[in-house]
Amino acid sequence: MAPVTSPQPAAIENRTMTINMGPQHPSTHGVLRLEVTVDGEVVTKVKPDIGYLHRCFEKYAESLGDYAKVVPYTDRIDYVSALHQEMGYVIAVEKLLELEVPERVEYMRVILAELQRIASHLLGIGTFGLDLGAFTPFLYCFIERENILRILEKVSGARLLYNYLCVGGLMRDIPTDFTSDTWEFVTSFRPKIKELNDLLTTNSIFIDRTANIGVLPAEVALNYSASGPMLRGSGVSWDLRKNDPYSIYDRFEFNVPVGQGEMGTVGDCWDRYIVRVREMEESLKIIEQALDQMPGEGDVKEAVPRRIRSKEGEVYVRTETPRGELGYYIISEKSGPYRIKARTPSFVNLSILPAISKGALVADLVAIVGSIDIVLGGVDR
Amino acid sequence: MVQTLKKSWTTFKTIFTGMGVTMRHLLQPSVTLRYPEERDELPSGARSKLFVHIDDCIGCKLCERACPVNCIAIETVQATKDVDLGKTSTGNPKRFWITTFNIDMSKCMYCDMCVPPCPTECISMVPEYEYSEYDRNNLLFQFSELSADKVTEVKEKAEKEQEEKQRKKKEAARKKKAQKADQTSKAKQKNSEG
Amino acid sequence: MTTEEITEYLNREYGGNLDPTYAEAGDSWITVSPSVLREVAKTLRDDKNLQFNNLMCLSGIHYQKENELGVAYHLHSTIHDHKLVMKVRVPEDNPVVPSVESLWKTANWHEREAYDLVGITFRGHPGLLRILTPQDWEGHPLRKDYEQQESYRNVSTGI
Amino acid sequence: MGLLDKKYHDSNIIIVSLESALNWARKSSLWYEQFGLACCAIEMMATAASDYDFDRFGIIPRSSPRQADVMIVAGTVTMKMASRIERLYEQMSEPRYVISMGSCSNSGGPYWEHGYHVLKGVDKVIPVDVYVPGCPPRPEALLEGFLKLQERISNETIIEPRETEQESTEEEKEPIEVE
Repeated sequence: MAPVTSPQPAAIENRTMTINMGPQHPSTHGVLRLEVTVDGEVVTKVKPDIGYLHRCFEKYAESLGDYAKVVPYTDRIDYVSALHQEMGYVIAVEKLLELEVPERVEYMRVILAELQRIASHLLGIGTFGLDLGAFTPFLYCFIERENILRILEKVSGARLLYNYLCVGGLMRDIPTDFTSDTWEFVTSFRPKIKELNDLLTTNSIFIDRTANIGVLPAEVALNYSASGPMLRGSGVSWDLRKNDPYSIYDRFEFNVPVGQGEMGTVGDCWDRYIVRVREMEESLKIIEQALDQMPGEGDVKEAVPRRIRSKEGEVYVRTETPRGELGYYIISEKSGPYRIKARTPSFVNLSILPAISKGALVADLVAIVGSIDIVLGGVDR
Repeated sequence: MVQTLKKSWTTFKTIFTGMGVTMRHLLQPSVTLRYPEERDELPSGARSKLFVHIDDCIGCKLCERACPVNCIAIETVQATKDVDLGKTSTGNPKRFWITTFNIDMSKCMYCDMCVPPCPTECISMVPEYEYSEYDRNNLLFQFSELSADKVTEVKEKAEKEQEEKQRKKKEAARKKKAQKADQTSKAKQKNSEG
Repeated sequence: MTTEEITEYLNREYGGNLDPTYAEAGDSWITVSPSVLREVAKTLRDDKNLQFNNLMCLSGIHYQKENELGVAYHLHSTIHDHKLVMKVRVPEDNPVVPSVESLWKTANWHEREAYDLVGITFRGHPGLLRILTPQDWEGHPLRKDYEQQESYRNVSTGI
Repeated sequence: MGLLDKKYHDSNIIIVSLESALNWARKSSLWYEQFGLACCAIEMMATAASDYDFDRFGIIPRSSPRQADVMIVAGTVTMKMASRIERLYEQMSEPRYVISMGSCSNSGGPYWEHGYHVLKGVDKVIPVDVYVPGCPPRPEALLEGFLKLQERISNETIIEPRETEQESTEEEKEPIEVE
């Protein structure tokens, strides 16, 4: 090729360009808008613009004036892991009201939460693969996810937004074949993780696109108060189920997988990905133990109060969702909730994006956003 | 050189491992549901559409109050004494005409919170999900079976009875007052006499 | 350490007069005046026995009865594994709170959110812009006396 | 279309078969715009995945509005997003269809009462062809919505313009009248 002659080559070389990514973009996982300043192919600055899905959850929580009515709205905060959002909220209100929950309900909540965690990670991994051009894992992940949804639908009656937990118990009785269904799923799902490893984890193209990219050092992660796989991918062993156990998580034995930099540097996209894959295996372990220990009999609506008598005071309760630490800050008055703030992991984890995407290529930006695994409902609430 | 060869070999190998998985899946039976011809059976208690057995409704408005979205609108008129509305299938006596019972399914969030409070189990979720519409107004379901004429008639009757009641109440109050006044005056007389 | 011990420690070591508040239920908290907030926050983060390296949550609150706005800081130390709730209150007509963005980076977005929804101005914040609602939105939605604007860019916000 | 509708005021045999051929072609390859907003987008993805498989109907996701025939508004439309949706709709080429999926885009759904930042129904900014109820709708319900849309397309004529097109021309006239 003949060299391109330009009147002012120097001026062109130094010019940076601002490009707009989103809110309608196939790989931003919803309606995220990124203002990206690029110097050629290299990203120099990223400015996330959020709020395209701001659904006024906090206003609703105050306006409804009833703790029970808020539960279906918490589902819609992070719709991929709806049960976790409910669980966090319900535990917070129970702590405020000093309610005791029956054993059977606690076990049921843990089993459902772990099933939901697997479903959420499957979706996260599937779409992460999709962003990087791997279409087949997405389809296989969704087949497995559909199996979990079938169990959850049988339990609650809905596929995605369950509204199954309520303050003090569960909305419905547990179906008789729940245990056998779950056992069947657990045994059938184990070999599928190996399949997923064959397809993605060890795939050399996938490794090339994720290793050494978007490295998040542990100190930065802590200063940004990152949580979940984002923090664990950076090598910090921090899991609220282990470090600050809520519900009955202190009764189970499981490991906390952390990123070790097997394919590159500690805290890169691959580490965040592998933490999710290994977490699914740990979730299976928890489900198995919980199914073994769960009491067979018991009324799930035993402790549900007829009318919730609100107390004056405030609580901050945090739980571990698939994306990290979900906190509910509830200020309560005698008449009902006064202020409810949801501190969502997606919101906090996304705020790190400008710090870790500096110097990456434009194509890598997609990988980084995918590896954070945000849900825009959680970011904007 | 050796590095490059090694790298290409791993790439080649890992791609073929992945292909192997796909091949194994190819031999398995398909999971796809052929929708218009085949349908999955929904589990009992699936939440797809609200339905009201209006004959069983007693007009207590508990579902309306339980709804977080306020998509249920109920209006009732008290039945006059000369009409007997009968009983519901669960044995509860009916005392109200249900003049409106509208559920806006385009606002509903299918949370199932209106179903448990109902004392006669007349509102329930039915497993029917195929009701998409060309016009949004068709998603407003009206369950009240009373005609417009009947509604006005019932309303007038109820108003009349209410008026009658109030008149009677007033009369009774006046009588009571008069009696009281009578008594006090008598007592005063007695006192003065005493 | 519990809230009481932390307050005691702070008062002993740094000569403050902090006093924890208790409610009928739930957590207790300490209230700090906005003029010393940054110092207290820095001490909480850097003191060897406290080391609150994790700002879990920062939320803006509107206290309608007292005509005040407030910010609640939920702090946590991953090293000593203890928690603390710190609050600051400012009057409604001059809601200025010093920013803690330079201490905990996570405060950046949280403070923008508190500015957007409740209307608290954070002094020293590098880019205090609205974050959830559009830049030309009117009012602060999470104030208790908020009135929804009728239309936004010629699109009605009503039903 | 402009050529034919001025020539023939009544349909005749040529136009009728042309119509059915056109409609058949149109309804069998409804490419939709890959554009998820909220919870419903997850169900839309589930519909596109193996268990329900959109592709059987010739429904394929496209990332660009220029190549798409159908826009599935899957999720809550906020005030910030409303102008974007309008712009995306304008970028789509005729004939274009809109499916409103789920309560939120039908009428604001659960957020219709206190949701200050939520648009109460996407039909305030763009014309909608089919409303699919549900929160979120089951994948089968979305497929049924597509079948309804196909039904609508197969009844279209090239002589009369579509309703939504008429509406949009009326809307364009309105501000002039005000002036």
